Amino acid sequence: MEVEVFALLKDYFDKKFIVPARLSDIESLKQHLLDLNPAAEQVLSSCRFAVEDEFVDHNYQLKENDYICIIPPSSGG
Amino acid sequence: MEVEVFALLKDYFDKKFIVPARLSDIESLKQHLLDLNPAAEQVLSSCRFAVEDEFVDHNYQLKENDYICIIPPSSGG
Amino acid sequence: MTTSVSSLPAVEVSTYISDQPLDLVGLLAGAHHPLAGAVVLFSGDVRDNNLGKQVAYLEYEARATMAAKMIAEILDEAKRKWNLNIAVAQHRVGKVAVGESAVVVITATPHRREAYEANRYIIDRIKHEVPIWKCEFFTDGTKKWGGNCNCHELTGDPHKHIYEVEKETNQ
Amino acid sequence: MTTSVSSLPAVEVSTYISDQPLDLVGLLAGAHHPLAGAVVLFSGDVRDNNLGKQVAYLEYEARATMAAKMIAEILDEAKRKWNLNIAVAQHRVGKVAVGESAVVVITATPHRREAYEANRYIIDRIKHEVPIWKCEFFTDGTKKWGGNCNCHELTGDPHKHIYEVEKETNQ
Repeated sequence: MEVEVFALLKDYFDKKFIVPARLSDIESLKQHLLDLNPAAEQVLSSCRFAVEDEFVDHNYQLKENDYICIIPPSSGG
Repeated sequence: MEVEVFALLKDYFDKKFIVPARLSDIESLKQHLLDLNPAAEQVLSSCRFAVEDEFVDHNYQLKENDYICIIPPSSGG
Repeated sequence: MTTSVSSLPAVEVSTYISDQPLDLVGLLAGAHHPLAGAVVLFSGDVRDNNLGKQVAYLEYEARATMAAKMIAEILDEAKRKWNLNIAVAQHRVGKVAVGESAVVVITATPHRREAYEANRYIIDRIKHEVPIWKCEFFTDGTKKWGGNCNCHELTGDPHKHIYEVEKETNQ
Repeated sequence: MTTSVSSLPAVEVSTYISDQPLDLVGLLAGAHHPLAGAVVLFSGDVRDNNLGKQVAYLEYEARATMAAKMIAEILDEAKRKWNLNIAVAQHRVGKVAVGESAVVVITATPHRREAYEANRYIIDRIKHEVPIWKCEFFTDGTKKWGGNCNCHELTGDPHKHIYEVEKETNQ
């Protein structure tokens, strides 16, 4: 499973990185991210998760080749 | 005093014409126009009058060299 | 022909009333302002049909000197009311082909809400108040002068235009 | 990179997301429609200041594939809701200079009220929902990522954007 982060999340994580296949759902992925960088807690709390370009909720079951985007609040325009 | 008419008023009057100096106010001018063409009554009732490019009301006192525009309801855009 | 006894400031008529095709592109290019993050452009285009009949072309007549002064005044009022950085409006006169623009309004301001509101306010007032008249020429050879607005049917008040009522409701 | 398992239709990303200067003039020229009497264009320009500091330039990042699909979906929804003849939107990514347009929305419809309303609906949703992020680079060398919208401060509801409340009030 690969993760890509955007915008200010790049100050906390690499732009793209591999996460362990044992992570079962978005909730456990989120915990994994906080273990990597506890300082990201507040920023992460306002983010949404997307798999294959669709938003998913916190109990989405991760699959082996999922490409996960972590989406901060939009600020386009 | 000269009068200029616009839009559908041109179906009732010449585009521009001279009116007698004896007409004292807009009300008497309006009566003069109805004498010229009684069929214009309904159309004229929705028009406003402007002298020197400023709207005037019905008791405006006409002066010798006034240039009077008769303004039907707007339909620009 | 008319002497200038008007209380309104003197204006360049061609800035507001034009017998040439409106240069939307040029006007838009000139309407970007370093302080204004929101630019709204409205173009009133000639449609190819009205009242179920095919439109061949339109012809607009104006009392140009008066119309120009009134448009200038409307723009000034909108600029003050919404703190606009830019407010531009130009209306075509003469023959206008289907698909061409008959009127353009551009507003620019730091925030978009004001740019939209002011833009709509300006076009509504131009359409309802400024001495400009539309004559539609149909492909069947008939023509029709644009009549009174039918606002009174919608507002229930012969002296109230629809945008005056909308404004009251929105605020 | 991403396989196409999305429920949204496939779209050409470059139609909605562009790393080149937005061609407002070309998009506007293409947005005249014989049935549509009202064309509204919105351009979101980069301002030269924010938070009291001088802006050097902006940089926009997007999850482009996702953003393009979402913009296409928003346009489709607006087209159906307001019966638009034309609905176009394009957002810039990468470095954008002061005065340049970062986003453009064009709507065309027979009557102007719908053109304005739909246009504003589209830009509001793009700004609030589509995965595009602004980073401001100031002349003093600092930078700032665009944060959450502050709608909740205005609406009093953490899940309500300002345009949702305005819509309810107006209707």
